[in-house]
Amino acid sequence: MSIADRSAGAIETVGAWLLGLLWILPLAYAAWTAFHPAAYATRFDLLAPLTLANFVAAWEAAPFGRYLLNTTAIVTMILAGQFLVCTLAAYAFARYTFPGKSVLFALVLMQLMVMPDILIVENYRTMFGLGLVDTIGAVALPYMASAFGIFLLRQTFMTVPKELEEAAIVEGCSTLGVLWRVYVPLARPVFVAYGLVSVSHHWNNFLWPLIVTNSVETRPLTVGLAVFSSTDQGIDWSIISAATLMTAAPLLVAFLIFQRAFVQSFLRAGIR
Amino acid sequence: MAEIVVDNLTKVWSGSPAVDGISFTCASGEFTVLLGPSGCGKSTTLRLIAGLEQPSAGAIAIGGRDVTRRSPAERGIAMVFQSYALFPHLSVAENILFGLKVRRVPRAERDERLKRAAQTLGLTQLLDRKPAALSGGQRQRVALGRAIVADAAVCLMDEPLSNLDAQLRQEMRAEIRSLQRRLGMTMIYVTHDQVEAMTMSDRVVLMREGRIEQQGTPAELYDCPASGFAARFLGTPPMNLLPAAIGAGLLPGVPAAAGGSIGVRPERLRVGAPGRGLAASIEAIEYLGADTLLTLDAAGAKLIARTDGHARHRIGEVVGVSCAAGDLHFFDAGSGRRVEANGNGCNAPERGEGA
Amino acid sequence: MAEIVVDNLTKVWSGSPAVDGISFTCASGEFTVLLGPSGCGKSTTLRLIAGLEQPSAGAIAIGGRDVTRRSPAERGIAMVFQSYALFPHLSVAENILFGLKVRRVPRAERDERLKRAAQTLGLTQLLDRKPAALSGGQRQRVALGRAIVADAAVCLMDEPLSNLDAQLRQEMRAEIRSLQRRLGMTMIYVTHDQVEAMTMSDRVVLMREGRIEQQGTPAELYDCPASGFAARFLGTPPMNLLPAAIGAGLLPGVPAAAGGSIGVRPERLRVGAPGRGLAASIEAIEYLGADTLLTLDAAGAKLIARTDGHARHRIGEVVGVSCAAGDLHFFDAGSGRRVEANGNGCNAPERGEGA
Amino acid sequence: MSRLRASIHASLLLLPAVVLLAAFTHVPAVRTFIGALYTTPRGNRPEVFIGLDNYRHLLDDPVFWQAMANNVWYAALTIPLSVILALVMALAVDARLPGRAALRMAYFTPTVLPMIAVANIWLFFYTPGYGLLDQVLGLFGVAQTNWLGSRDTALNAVIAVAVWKEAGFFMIFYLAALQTIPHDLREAAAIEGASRFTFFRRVTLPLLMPTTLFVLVNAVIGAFRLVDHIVVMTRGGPDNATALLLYYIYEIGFRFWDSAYAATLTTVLLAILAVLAAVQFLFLERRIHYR
Amino acid sequence: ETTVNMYYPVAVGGPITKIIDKMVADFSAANPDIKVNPIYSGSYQDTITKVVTALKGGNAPEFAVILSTDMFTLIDEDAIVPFEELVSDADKAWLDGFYPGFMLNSRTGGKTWGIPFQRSTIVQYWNKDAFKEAGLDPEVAPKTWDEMVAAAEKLTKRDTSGNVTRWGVQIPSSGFPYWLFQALTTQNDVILANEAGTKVTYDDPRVVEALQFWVDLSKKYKVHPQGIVEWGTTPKDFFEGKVAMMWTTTGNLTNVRNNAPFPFGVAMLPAKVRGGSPTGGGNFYVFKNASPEQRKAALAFIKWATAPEQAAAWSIATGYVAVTPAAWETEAMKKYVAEFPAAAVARDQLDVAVAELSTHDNQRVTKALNDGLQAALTGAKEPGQAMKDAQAEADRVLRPFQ
Ligand SMILES: Nc1ncnc2c1ncn2[C@@H]1O[C@H](COP(=O)(O)OP(=O)(O)OP(=O)(O)O)[C@@H](O)[C@H]1O
Ligand SMILES: Nc1ncnc2c1ncn2[C@@H]1O[C@H](COP(=O)(O)OP(=O)(O)OP(=O)(O)O)[C@@H](O)[C@H]1O
Ligand SMILES: [Mg+2]
Ligand SMILES: [Mg+2]
Repeated sequence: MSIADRSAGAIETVGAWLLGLLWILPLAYAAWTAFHPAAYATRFDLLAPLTLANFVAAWEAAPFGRYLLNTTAIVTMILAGQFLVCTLAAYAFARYTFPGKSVLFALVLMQLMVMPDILIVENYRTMFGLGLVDTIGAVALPYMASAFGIFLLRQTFMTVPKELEEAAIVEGCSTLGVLWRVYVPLARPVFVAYGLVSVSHHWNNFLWPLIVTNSVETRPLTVGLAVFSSTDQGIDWSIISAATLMTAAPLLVAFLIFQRAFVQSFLRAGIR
Repeated sequence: MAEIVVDNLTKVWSGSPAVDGISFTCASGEFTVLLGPSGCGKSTTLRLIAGLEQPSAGAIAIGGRDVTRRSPAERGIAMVFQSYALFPHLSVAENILFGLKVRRVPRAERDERLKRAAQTLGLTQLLDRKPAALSGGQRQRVALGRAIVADAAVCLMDEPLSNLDAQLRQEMRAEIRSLQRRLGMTMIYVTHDQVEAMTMSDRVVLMREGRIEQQGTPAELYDCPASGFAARFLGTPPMNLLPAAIGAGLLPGVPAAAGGSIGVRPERLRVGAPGRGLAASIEAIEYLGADTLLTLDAAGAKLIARTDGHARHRIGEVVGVSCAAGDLHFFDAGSGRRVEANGNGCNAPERGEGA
Repeated sequence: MAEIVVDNLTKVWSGSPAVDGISFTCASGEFTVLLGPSGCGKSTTLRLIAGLEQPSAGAIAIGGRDVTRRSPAERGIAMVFQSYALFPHLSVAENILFGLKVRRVPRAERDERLKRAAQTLGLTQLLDRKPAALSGGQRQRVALGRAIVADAAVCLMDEPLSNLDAQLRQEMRAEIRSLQRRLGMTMIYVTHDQVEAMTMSDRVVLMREGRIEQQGTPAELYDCPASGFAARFLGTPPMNLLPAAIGAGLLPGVPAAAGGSIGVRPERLRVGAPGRGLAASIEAIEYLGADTLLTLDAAGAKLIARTDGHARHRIGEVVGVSCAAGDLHFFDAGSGRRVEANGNGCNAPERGEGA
Repeated sequence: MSRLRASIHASLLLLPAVVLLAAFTHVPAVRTFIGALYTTPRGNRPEVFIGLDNYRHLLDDPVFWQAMANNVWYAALTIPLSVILALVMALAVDARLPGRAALRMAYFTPTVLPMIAVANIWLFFYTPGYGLLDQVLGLFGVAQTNWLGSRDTALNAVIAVAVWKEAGFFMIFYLAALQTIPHDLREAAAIEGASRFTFFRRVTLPLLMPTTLFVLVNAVIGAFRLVDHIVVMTRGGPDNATALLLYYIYEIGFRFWDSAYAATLTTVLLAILAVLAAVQFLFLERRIHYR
Repeated sequence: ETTVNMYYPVAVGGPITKIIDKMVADFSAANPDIKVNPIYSGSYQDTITKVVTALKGGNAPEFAVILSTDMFTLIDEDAIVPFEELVSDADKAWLDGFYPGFMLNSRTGGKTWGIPFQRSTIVQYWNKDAFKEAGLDPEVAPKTWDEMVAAAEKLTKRDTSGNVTRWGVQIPSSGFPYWLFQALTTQNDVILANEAGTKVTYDDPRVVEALQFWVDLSKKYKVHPQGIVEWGTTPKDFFEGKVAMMWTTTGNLTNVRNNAPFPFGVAMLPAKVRGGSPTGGGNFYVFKNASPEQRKAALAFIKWATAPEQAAAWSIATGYVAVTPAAWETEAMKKYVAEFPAAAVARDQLDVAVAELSTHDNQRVTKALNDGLQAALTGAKEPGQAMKDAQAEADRVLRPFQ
């Protein structure tokens, strides 16, 4: 590497890290306030005493253990549903031609635009009709077919080299076989990306779960978290931060584990 | 068992035909080579037979069944792709076993076949690698392995040996040929290597710009090229094509009047003392180890003659070039098609059957 | 101008060396061929020289400058990749012109060079196509075109002609060679085709399992193979290697005692009436058009002899096989290295300079 | 494969998605939009058909126009900023930077953190006087600013939060897509002497286009859909300075319980989004090389 | 056994859900034939959303705690039943046992629709250290607007470069500025809405005058921060010493008590023409879809929860104002007030308290006011103009109800 390259590299590294610091600032702040008494929430003093009291207070304000379990069940269910439903649909959109394809695709994209909140009243009525109110299934069901996922996977599938599909077909793969053995493994980084995003999103989803569930046995973490936000008394940053860290920690850990999956070496050397 | 009949097959890519109404038959258990210059439609033909492209016109039958509208999986074929088409996420072993797993071949048999194929192909050490960590030739061998283990009734191979060295290629040639015989596979094999075409095939289909220029046994093609194109395409160095006026000088008694061109293969030319045959001067000498190629100039026409490895000639030397009567080929001036002049009929010699 | 010095270069992939301490020099303006069996490290060597891989040890100098730690762009090279590495979203013309645009070559010159290259490569009709709509050989030609237009001082080519038919390949060979001469490029060229190696190169570097087996002019390698491996690697069909005890029968006066093996090239064998030389029976006859290959059995050892195209032999016939004194090569039993027995020194014949 | 069979396969693959989408999106949406032609039904007053009256009202609604203007500004800033930042981030963490695992994490955190909590933290950053922003700016002698409490700065302050939230989200998709670019193209370009920027512009960017289309469509839609932080931070205030269309819809629908008018607004918003998405799609899809 | 579902919001800090659960458990112990099922439903806003959604889905709860100002909304949705239909004659007295200030928001058209439960009002808090520092009597809060301005001018502190390091007074104006503004209008002796909830008086000169005063606090006297002041951060500003006096809910009592690092005082709001403050907070509502037994069961719980002992316990645990005078007479409450006299300030202010602004289509009508207030406070409009615009919008919205 030349000197010019190296210094360019150094500038980029510094720039990337500055941006990173900026981006992590809220989390850093949350960590700061969560581990310090409320008095230090807005003052940064290296000698400030550490405490776990905020976590204790937050933990006790709601049955977080149970909520954690519920949330895990909900996001797992949604993710499994989305992977299945979206993969199938995206495959059809990416590799088949059939009459009405573009109209159907436009209809799918519509869902990206229709905000689910607007449909809450209607969807509640549907769930009530199905007798699903206050079940985990009711929380998950409306999100299983995700236009976001279909669109994303379609875009990805369309970049998979066609010859690989052809090779698989010649080897005797059925339609689903090709999907499962070629497209899905080749799109792995995108599946990981989608999985992380979907889990994060539903981990933090609040309004619909609040509306459609009534009992501790079905409610997700965010409902517990909401106890601390928007109170009449103003904001207690210490407790909110502690609760936030508590609820987000599993996600952060999951991200650290899965981020490696973005780096897949196998497509790196040219396969012609 | 699995005869392939291609009938009037046509494939048009945005206006220009890549394959233009070709018909040929590959009998069951026969080894057919598709030969032709780059871009003439060999791969396209193969892909049409495999069902990977929809023909614009024409039909394909395999084993007596019209499969024109059938999916590739239903055609019972194995295929080596020119671009290898290895699955980058699978190891060598998984790549080779892909089809067997899909078809639920029992594990023990799978392992057995893998072991054999890996041995044949010299891949035993590499079974756990991903394709990205292989050399070009190794990738090609993996692609070959995938077709070999399939034991399909029909096998299509698209330049499967192009990235292998001479020695390995020779071994593979023998291996593929014997495998094909042993299993009675019907093979369609694309190659640009005429030695492969000559040594392996039962039948050669020579293509040119989407059409069939000539088809027949290798000897037929070599000894009786149907056109100037066919004559020059087979053989290295290619056949010399001379204007009839000049070429007539090679052999007494050849009429120069007819026009058109006269062809003679480099290895058939005898280079001797000046005075006998056509007078020519040596322009270049190329030493190939086993042979030496002489580039000759005869009245402005260029000829190449192949002589012994250590033939002692010098550049600039004037020599006489001649040949035997049966060695001359006559081609029409306009169409380039063969003319059977002077009762110079074509009789391909018997072909010695290889080991 | 641009001499390439490779010094003790090593590249280790997860434990096993792909290139294992090789050193060679390619003088400025010289044409060097890297030859060797599949997986021996040719591409890796080329990629190391290009700067696409970091060597595990050793150094590379280009034009007297140590470039071991330099980026590929700083090395002033052009390269043809074995995998082509075409940009899938760019047309043929854009692919070929990519480097020139990057280097801000003026438009007029760019167009000029593109036109010339496209003509040479027969791509003129295809300039607007995307790589996906090209045949294998056409893709390879585009990759070649990219290197040709670059006019770089150093040019690296990795099996650039492997997917072309014989005729086109021959044209390309001549074209590349003349281009290289005209521009005084320093060329390192990987091929598995020994004809290419023999006809194009000034120097051949023969590799085996990451090491250099032998290097020298093509004639040196062909006539004085340094080992049994080298002897068999060059030449098709390869040199016959016989146990000394049997091989001694070819020529009167050869001592059979020494052990080891005796090599003789197929084209050097004379097949005549029984009684003269080694007695052998004909096992197979392979007709190649220009020649016929005879597979012979002499006391259990197999030999191949190359004879004239239409030599009339029959399978099972018993013949006598002999050769001239200078045609025998002796190799050590253990190491396989050449033994200069009986003052049988090696003198490569002068190599006629091609046109 | 025959066309008929292809169609059958495709419809089977699409069936689950279509059923779920229809049940939970299209049917309710259509029912909602029909509602836009009626007055809002209340417990003690049944709905009355009024045709396009709701749309007429919308044209005279100053808050709607204000929200529209806000949203246009909001979109004009958040879309390019977040998409470009996302790409920059993805390129940064795809390269061999020291500590890129940590960096990936940093960029991705906004996606992981729940918005209700995070918006509160941002509230602190923006607090006049002792908020982090003022504390830092104070070091440079900048006077206190009531970032969220003043009409001039509130919208931009909210935009910063949106960019922060979206960029890391999109980065993930760019990062995944970068992995599918064959390495030998980079090598070929390096040999041709292409600078990293040239390679990026001429090769990476075109090959990322499928992802860019995806990200752009989502960014546009996101610019009209992401309002959680508004709910917590400004509630559309001060004086509607940060009211975005969806927030306004939310207010009409869930505070005013005027479902008919909310449906009217939603129809309009949906029409805007559909047009924007379709334009992008039709414009870009044909230029994308999918391989 | 009768099962009834109760939705309830959490609007103050502390383990409210646990307190409710305990309350329900105690109730069940006393009434084994009734099963109350408490369902935490987020904030007030979330709760009304959940309730109306469930209502429209045909699945409303039997009773709920919802903002007192949502009374008209619920009536318009035909969702709730008036308590007169539920109670026996003997219980009529029970209805009259609450502070009238709270009942103002619970009755309309001669019917009682809600029962006060978690109620609050606005009071002023002051920093005694700051008062001392500014040379003011730390034990006496300003009693009138003029006194407040005078004190605030002394309390406002600037550093050498002119930046304010402490404001004199702070009245939050984010989110629901109408509520705090209502304190100012009440003190200027004007009521913003009629009892039927069909008319508002936003453009009354006295209203404009009150708004002018609020604007002047920062514009003219420069003792109040510029622009919109965030409700959520106001207590923190107070703790940080960034303001010396703040107006906020009595619900903050416990919070301030725990977190203020200095001695502080709590007082009734200052007067202009009169003293006064609006009330706030949530009432119990009983829903129509409840069966007669369920209604009875709900009523039983409501009566139990608002009985003196429970009301006192609830008040002490949460900081809400106990809703009946009787509750203040309990031993527990007396002891609490003795310990913490500030707790009684809210009670004393109830005498002059008025109903929180509440009309038909309540949120829209208050939004009109909120927008006007924020426009004036940010300087986008003159107070007079702002209130005229707000009045016009409110009139438009209310026309169908008149
Ligand atoms: N990325 C890699 N990781 C691990 N091993 C590799 C990698 N690339 C190549 N190799 C191994 O290194 C050895 C040399 O490979 P190289 O590509 O140089 O061979 P080659 O001489 O070019 O062969 P071919 O003629 O088949 O192209 C091979 O055994 C190959 O499997
Ligand atoms: N997808 C396509 N779209 C348009 N034209 C194509 C496409 N694929 C191939 N062609 C063209 O069709 C012709 C035949 O291609 P084909 O691949 O069959 O050639 P080939 O005989 O296999 O050549 P090679 O020996 O170079 O591989 C070529 O001119 C090629 O450019
Ligand atoms: Mg081809
Ligand atoms: Mg190689």
